Amino acid sequence: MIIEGLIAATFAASMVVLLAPDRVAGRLAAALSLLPVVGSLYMWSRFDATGNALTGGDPAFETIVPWLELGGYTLNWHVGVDGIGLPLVVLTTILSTLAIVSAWASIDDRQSQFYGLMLFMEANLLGVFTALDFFVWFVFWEAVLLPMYFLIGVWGGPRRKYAAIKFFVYTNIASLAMFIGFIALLFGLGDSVSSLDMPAIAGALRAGELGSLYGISAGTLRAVAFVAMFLGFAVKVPVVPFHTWLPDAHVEAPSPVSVMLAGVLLKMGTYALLRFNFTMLPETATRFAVPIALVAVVSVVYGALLALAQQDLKRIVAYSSVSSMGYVILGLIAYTTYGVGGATFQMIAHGLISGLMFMSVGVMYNTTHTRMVGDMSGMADRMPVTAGIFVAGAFGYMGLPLMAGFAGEFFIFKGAFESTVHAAMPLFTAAAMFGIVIVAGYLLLAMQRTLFGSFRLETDYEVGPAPLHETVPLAVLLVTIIVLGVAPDLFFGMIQDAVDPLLDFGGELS
Amino acid sequence: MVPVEWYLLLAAAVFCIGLFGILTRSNALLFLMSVELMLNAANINLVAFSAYWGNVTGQTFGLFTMALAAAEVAVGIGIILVLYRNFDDVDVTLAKGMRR
Amino acid sequence: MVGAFDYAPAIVLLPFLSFVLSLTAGKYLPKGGAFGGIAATAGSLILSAWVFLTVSAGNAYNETLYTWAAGVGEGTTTLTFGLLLDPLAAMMLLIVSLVALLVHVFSLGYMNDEGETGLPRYYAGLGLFTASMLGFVVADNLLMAFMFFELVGLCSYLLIGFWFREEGPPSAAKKAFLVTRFGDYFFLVGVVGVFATFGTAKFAGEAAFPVIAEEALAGGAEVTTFGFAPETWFTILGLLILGGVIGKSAQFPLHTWLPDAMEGPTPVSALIHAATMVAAGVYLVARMYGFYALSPTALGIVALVGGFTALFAATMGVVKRDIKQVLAYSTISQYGYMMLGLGAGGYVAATFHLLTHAFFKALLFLGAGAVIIAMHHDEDMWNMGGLKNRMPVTYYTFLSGSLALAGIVPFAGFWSKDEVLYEALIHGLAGSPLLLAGYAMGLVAVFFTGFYTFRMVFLTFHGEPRTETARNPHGVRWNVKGPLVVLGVLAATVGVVNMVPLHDLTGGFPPEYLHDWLAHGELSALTSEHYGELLHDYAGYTSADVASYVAGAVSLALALAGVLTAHVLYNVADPDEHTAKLGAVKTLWYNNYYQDEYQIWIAESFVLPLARLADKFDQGIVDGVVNGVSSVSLFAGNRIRRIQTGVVSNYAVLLTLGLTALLVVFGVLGGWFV
Amino acid sequence: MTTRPELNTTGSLLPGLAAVALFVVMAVAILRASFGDPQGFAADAGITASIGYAMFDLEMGSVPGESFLAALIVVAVALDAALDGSLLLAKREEDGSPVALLADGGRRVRDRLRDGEASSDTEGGADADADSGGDA
Repeated sequence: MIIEGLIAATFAASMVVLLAPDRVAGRLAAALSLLPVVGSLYMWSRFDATGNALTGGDPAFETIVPWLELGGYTLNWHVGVDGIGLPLVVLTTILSTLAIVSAWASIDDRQSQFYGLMLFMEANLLGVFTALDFFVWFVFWEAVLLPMYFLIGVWGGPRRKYAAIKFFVYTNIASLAMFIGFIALLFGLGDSVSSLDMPAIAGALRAGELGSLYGISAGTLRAVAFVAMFLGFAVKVPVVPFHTWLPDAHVEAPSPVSVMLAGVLLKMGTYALLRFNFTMLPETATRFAVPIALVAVVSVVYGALLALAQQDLKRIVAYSSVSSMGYVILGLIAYTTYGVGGATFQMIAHGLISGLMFMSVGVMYNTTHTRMVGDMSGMADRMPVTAGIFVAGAFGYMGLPLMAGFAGEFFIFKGAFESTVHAAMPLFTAAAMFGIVIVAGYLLLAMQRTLFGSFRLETDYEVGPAPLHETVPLAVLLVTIIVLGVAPDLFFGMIQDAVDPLLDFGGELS
Repeated sequence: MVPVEWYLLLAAAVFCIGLFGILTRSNALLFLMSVELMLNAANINLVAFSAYWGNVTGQTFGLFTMALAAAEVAVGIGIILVLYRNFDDVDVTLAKGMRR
Repeated sequence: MVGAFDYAPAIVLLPFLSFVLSLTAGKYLPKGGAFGGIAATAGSLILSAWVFLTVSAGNAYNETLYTWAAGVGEGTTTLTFGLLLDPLAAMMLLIVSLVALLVHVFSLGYMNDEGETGLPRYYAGLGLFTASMLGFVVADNLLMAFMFFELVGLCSYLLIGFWFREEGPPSAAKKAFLVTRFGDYFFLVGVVGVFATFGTAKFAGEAAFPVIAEEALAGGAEVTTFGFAPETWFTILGLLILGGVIGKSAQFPLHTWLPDAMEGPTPVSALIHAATMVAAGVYLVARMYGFYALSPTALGIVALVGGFTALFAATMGVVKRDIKQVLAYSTISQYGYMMLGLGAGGYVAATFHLLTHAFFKALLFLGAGAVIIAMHHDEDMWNMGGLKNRMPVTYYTFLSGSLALAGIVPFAGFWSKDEVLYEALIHGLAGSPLLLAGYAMGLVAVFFTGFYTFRMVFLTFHGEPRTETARNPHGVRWNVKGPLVVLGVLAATVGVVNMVPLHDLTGGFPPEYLHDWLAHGELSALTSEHYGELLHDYAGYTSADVASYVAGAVSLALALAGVLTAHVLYNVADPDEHTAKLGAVKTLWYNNYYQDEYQIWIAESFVLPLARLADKFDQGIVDGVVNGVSSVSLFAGNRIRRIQTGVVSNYAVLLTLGLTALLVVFGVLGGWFV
Repeated sequence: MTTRPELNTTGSLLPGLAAVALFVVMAVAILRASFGDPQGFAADAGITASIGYAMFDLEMGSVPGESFLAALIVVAVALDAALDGSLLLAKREEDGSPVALLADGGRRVRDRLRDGEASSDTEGGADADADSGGDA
């Protein structure tokens, strides 16, 4: 029941905050958002799941309640977390609270609506990462888009409408492609499933019970559905060439929203890829190993190159997110414990690190009112703590050992290099690894230009250290990143436990 | 007895004449008349099949249709009046927008 | 029994604590946290000495202490941290902690007394730097080594860029990190490859990867070689890891970061060059020498890169005006010798040179630091001169270091450099032209080394003062002189541990302590004896019979020639810049063979435009397609909207046509018209 | 402009082709279909009476048929509604109170429209708002 409680409490909190006066909304939202944090940490402490929730494992805090009957299918309220879901739940709750706190300084109109939407989004995100029934999952999945649309479209920058509409339409079309793919699979399964329960569907698919549909053979159906779902999720991840909504959305979104967008929303895409494509159709995935690995490599290198060309700090971090998510795709297609587990770990690590980066860019923006690399110089002189944390975060992004990013990336590299899905995987891995050089290039360049050198910024106001409530979220994130980097086993053990069953493909193609 | 095909052909002809009127004229009153023709084409069918099946349902229905046609004319005339008031004409092609 | 090995983790943790302390509470500590750093490094030194003594007694330690990531399920690897304490590590621990301690003490004079700001940050950086390097030294597997290797890179970034308010240091720091990162990329691929091949990355023990590799070559073990022959694959792995070594140890072509790194504070340069960052690369090759010894190709490349770098860097050192620049190029050159030694099968020789170089290079940098303090932070040698009489302690210790660097008997550098060259010669003569080429280049470099070293000494200390500052130098205190004296004595005497030519000449006296020290040990797979066998069995190295003192005499003669030339040209009251006589060569050397230029060209004229092109492509084509799709639908919507004229008649026509069409379709399908 | 209905023959006859085409299609379809012989009514059947009974749901007719009582009432109500509706549409309200049906042949409206065209730029917004409110 704790998951329902968590989601319901977050929804309730969002309603309370929506109705609260603007003056107290920020504080109230932060205080209320501690509830899911405590809840998720409690879940972590009492976590006892085994195996993967979709492949016959035993998820923790599971509830199944029949809900509706629809066209011969039973819809259940089915939630639960396994080793893949829990880290993402913890990430979501922690990052939401920190994002809310970091918004205190920058959001100064319609606060209650802003914080209400943030909490509303958090509730839906929790739903996405815990739902084990397709219908429940899909409702949450789509519902996440709405608050995000308004958060960008109302509180965003000058081109917010363009960015918000682009984000919404792009991801919604993608959802459609995914939905069609999934429904085709569902119909192809025919009578072998009688509910939209994801474990049941995954089990049936992995057992090779997919039949033909409207004269389309099972093999073709599998391939088409895989591609449709992959495209659908690839937009969300985002993967080159479906990434162009991301920089626009990031640049226009206020920093706390960017934190949530990069930190958690992108993970929805990879999470769904893992849960649907790579869990339900493993053998089809391995047949597409080369194109997928190629897409991953291109995302890494191309995303990094694009980041190198940017002048806006937020654009830099946005494109480097594209690059980092490429690693995740590479890890997923590797089909080794370290590859898939590393990809999951990298989701957490990247969530924290990109959150930290966007947040510190936001802190500097609040003080300087610019994000352009060329406008700033010598910020470390005036904002030493923020600059220090920015440097630390940037090194985390570059994959500095003993920070979470390195752990994720190394696991992925190791897993992908050892992968047996295709003979060329070591080459793909080596190519993708070159991303670590380019990422160092653009982050170092950006740091040199903005943080170092003599202080120079034409302003008619004082530029000084950021207030405590802006630096505390940064410090909390940094400490979390380092703790996870020193002791990745905090999550990596349970992740591996959940990932391992996926590597035995069953008989999908039989 | 006259085979039902001929009734149908007649009804189709009447219907198409009404339709022709609607398609080629823009006067609202002519519209209304043409619509009446089309409605009566349907009535012919109803009555024809009533005879065909030996059942009065069709004819009863025809009566109702006539009554409704009266109602339709009432409303139609009202609409034409409004049209005339707003556009100073009963030309239906003038009313193009939702607002005017 | 609780022994030195139980306290060994503290060697790494003590400087780390100093880092944490300086970072968090440095503002409130006296001297910006310097005393914490000194205490920590002194503690590390004492513990290192204890470990050294314990290892001397024939013990070794190879334990896993911390599981970083436990593998779950079948056939997965568990990634761990552990300590590996063998003679090599014990020696390196001693070097690193000693140099770190002296650098900390020296910093009191160089930084505190000069009234620098940001001292907590400085001492935090030094503490982390020391901790990372010590962690790297004691690493028991390649992954842990890589991780600390990277942390060393981070610390170099932080310390080189210490004076971040100026333009130069941040740029130099960026370059240092980026260039070494480029090397580390290959290293990381190598690490991942080693894991994929052997399933482990441990340096020592039963299941160590060099051991498995040896067994695989002997046909006794199965490893994944990705379709290559094991020999080829091991060579590839070795060369990949060598990428990291070349980056960190500033070997050609990734040496360009090191001269720029002189932008950092001088004590940091001393630390980087003598004991930490640059030494890390060479130490890594020595650490996994059992793996390199299996591949003659990899060894040949190591030797060639080393020999070439030795000569290449030495020539550039000849024309520099800045005292720290000269030292920077000498560092590159000297690490070239070490690589040559390793590549030539002279494991002991290279280790020996690592040891002696650590002391004399730390000495030279600290001495240069003392001179820079005295000169009020003017580093141009042409503004100096005649400092001999005004700062005698600095002069004599600096001289000791210079003699060692130039390789003059009996100073430390002579013995070690000579042995490196000797190893290259004997293995080269036995049928390896690659090694002979390395030897030849190394030999020529000896002359240049002697020349530029003494050019520096004469310009700085001899002759008449050329500026007002040089006439009235700033005094230095005990905290500068103390470390200089300690290192000066060591630079003069540390060669005693391994005087091979003398040993050969006298027929066994004095003993070759270092050879004996490295030849045996509890971990037999990590001894020079074992490496010798590997070199012989797998790399096919044999030795020609050349007397070591003959080779030594040749190199000594060349070094003396260099010194003499410098003496003639520069040891006069008012020396001239003879560089003009070099003509075009001078320009070439002065511009460092245009190495920077082409790398900057790659970065600025190739990668950046490529990135901009990618950006244009992205904005124009990829995003253009996205926006195009939306425009198409908007346009189409706009066009289709025109059907909705609002005219009733038009709707009626459309309705009629639609109905007709539908009827026709149904009629045709339903057979009404048949 | 006309003040009373005239036959407007200016419209194009071209769209009428659609109607002709529909007729052709329907005619072909009808003629191709076979309906069989009609049943017809018995010669002595009281058709009109039967219709009357059917409307009031009285099972007294001699010709079979369904009952239409509900339909009759609905149509009655609909007719009434249509009558009221047409009156409502024909009236126009101004400021909430019904105004008598126009008897000026639309002259007033025409004048206003002309004025609106001529002076909509200069006239204040309040007037225009009131007008549009009246139109709706």
